[in-house]
Amino acid sequence: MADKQNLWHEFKKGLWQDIPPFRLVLGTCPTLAVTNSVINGVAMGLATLFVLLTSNITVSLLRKIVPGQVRIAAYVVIIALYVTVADMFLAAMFPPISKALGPYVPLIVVNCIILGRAEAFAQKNPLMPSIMDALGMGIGFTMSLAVMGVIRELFGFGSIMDIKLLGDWFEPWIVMILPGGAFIVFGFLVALVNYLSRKKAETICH
Amino acid sequence: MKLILIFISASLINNFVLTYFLGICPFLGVSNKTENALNMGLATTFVMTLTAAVTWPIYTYILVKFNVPFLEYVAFIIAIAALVQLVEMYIRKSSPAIYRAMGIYLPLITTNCAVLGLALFMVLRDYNYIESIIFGFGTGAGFTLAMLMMSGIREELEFADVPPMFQGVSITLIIAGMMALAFMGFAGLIRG
Amino acid sequence: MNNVVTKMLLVLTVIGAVSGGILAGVFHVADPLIQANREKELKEAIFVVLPEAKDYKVMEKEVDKEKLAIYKGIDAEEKLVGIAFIADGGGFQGNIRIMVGLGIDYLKLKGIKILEQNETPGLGNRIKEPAFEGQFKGLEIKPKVEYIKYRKPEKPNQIQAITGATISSDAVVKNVNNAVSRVLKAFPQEEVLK
Amino acid sequence: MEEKIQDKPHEKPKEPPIERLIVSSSPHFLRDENIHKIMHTVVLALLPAMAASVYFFGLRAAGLIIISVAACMLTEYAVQKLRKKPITIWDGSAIITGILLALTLPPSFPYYGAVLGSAFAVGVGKQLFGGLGYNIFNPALLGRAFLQATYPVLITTWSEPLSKAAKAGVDAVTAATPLALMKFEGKMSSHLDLFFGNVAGSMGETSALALLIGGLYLRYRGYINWKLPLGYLASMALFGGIFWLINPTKYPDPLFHILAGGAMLGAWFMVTDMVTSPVTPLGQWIFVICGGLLAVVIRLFGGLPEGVMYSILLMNAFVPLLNKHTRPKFFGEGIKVE
Repeated sequence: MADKQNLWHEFKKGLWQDIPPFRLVLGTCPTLAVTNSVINGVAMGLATLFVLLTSNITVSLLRKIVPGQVRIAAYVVIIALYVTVADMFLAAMFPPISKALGPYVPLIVVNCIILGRAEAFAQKNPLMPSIMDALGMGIGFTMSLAVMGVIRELFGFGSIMDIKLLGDWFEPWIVMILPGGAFIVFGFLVALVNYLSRKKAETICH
Repeated sequence: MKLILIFISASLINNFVLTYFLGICPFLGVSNKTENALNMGLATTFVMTLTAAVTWPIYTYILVKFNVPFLEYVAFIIAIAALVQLVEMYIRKSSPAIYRAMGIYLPLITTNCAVLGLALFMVLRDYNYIESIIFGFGTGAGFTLAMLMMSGIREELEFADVPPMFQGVSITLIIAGMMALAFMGFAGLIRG
Repeated sequence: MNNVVTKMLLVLTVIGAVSGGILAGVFHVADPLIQANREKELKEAIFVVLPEAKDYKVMEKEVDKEKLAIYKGIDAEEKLVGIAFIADGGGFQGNIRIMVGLGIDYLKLKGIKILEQNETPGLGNRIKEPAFEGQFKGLEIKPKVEYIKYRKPEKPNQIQAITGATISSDAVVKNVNNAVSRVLKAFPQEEVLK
Repeated sequence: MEEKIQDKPHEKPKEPPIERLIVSSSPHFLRDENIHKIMHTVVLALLPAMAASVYFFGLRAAGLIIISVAACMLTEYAVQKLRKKPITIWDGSAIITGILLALTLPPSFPYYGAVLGSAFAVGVGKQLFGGLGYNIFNPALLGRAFLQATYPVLITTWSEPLSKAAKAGVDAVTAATPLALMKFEGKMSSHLDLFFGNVAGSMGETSALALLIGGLYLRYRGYINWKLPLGYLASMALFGGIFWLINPTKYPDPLFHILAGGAMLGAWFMVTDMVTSPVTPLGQWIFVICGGLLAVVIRLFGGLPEGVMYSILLMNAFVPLLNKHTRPKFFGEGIKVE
């Protein structure tokens, strides 16, 4: 029974307590770059979830085989492998999304979340907890990108998922789609999460 | 002339941190002191210039020639990691003073997405060898500039009465947003 | 000691080899699809700027060490209906890539389509709206394409710039002019019509 | 004590920001000056420019000024209430931000846009840093930059001054500013029109004369350091002049540079902002010279016709560094050998 609870805990922590961009301040680059629309944000989140899950599984399975000295190099190769797969998959099946995300898909390779989870969790834990950890973190990350996307798309275009919600009376705030707006929205969301959890987010980029 | 344009574009108009959001991690993490920010910026600039110099031939003479484009990301990240390792070893031996200043930042640079981003953009934009190196250098200069500005502001902020919930990462991001608004003034500075 | 190093190298090599193998496999499946997507995109863009075309042929040349390509659009009866080519150049924020269609008279544009742009949303990026792109249909290229502001165009080689986005409009016009003059020089009419 | 401050804003307030402000300003102050007095003198100095904007663009200009001021004060009040801090809306700083922001807007700018810009200027640009004295960027300019990014079309839709519009026989004619005319159509406007302000442009920036009167008044009262406004204008003239000498037909003359656009408004009322400009002489020189250069470069080669706002904002971001590294006495004190 305790096992199940543990698994649930590993899953749950990524959703709020350690939600990657807002609490751990990890994966900031895609959080800012591809959230000018909800679709892009979610697509990016799912691509990251895929890489996170597959790399966590692989790292967890190989954890007893890979010698400590070369583990980072090995993980980086594994991550780059799955990122390339994800990138080719998107380019082959969803060309418009692949185009919109551009170089930010390959940049998942250096997304701190992935290497961070491999290093901090998967290499020390068996398969099941590692899967739950990846799912929780990945879903938490996807949710965060979706929230950013909703705010920026709503104010920037007056729509959500390309469905116009705000009428003609609303003059879109172009700034929301621009870099400046991305930083400011992110900053305010971090403040909001700080306020709600009464704790301060800290950069733990290694 | 084109080289100057590439430099200005990479450092000011399309500043990696403020328009492409690359290198945000060190931008948030190491910008609390001017001295640290400067050292981090210089180390990154150095690695970026080298990265451009190394990944360009790898891409052109290995990946393209042998028709294995799918190895691009793997090859780039390994090249960057190896490069950083070599630079670290070299500096440790040749100049302990520089090593003390930059050493702790070097390992961080491997996972700085700006460095991999640089290699990817370089390929996307079809730069030739010299252009790539200038692009790498300009990107590093722009990164250093943004780091310096931010570190100065953050040192000043130590005395400011920022609301508790906004302290730390939050206010830093919002200041970055303001800097991005100011950098919009450079837009359009270069046209074909 | 030696044993550890051997193990390290072995593990890394195996991981590298397996990764390479997997990637090669995935690439083998995905690449044709990716190429097909690209091909389709190119084809669609050509057919937009050369509406009568049903197919196209590529014609390539090397000028000043740079590869230039034009796409000859042909209709169902294999007759040449015009040529298309890509204009690439700097805009307000980044590069603007445009597919340009030119009539066989080498005098009037058949249309343009913005392929890639990075202009300000809601402002400069209105260059990809039909209202702006449409202005290039039937536009004369001699002496060169021009834009004017605030007023309706008066001459057959003029378009109206987007209000508030002069730089982006200017960039499109400049790119088109540059590409047209380059193509006119590299691919003389007689040669193409042949 | 705190309640008293709220009731009687005229009393000398005691919060740290004010202390700091006095410390960081130029040494011309008399002992009994306080923030309240300074700010109200600045408002007085802005009166000619406000009057000119109403004269040239009609009552709507007055409406925009009032709305911006009200929105700025309301934002300040709301934030301070939320944070349970002393209310300082009558110290004049919010009023000045409101006026300056309004003066940088085109006369036809919608009221809701002015409210949004004011809320951002004061709420994010000033209060988020803890209020007056701590802000990094000039709040009014930050609000303007935010609006430029938010409503890029509305904020570049200008109208002719009333006198010219009447001549044309239309109510409101959209027109290009002298800078835009210069940049996109190669047309110059007459220096006389620029001097008096009879041209299209942002409400308060068209009349160089009115701004000059206000600026000289501030200087006369000893509130601003002559180095800042004159240095900035001289730098613009110098760098503008260099390009003019290179190609007089393509680039405007130096006088045009300092009379057109926001040069006068920026030089007298924004470059001189005590909080966001350097305190050391060397820092001030670097600030104005680089600022003028940036303004000219953006004007002549950038995508936007006007560069004054961006030049000042960009230099604002450097002020902490300039302050730190241009203090001769302390130079090198921060270097530690580990």
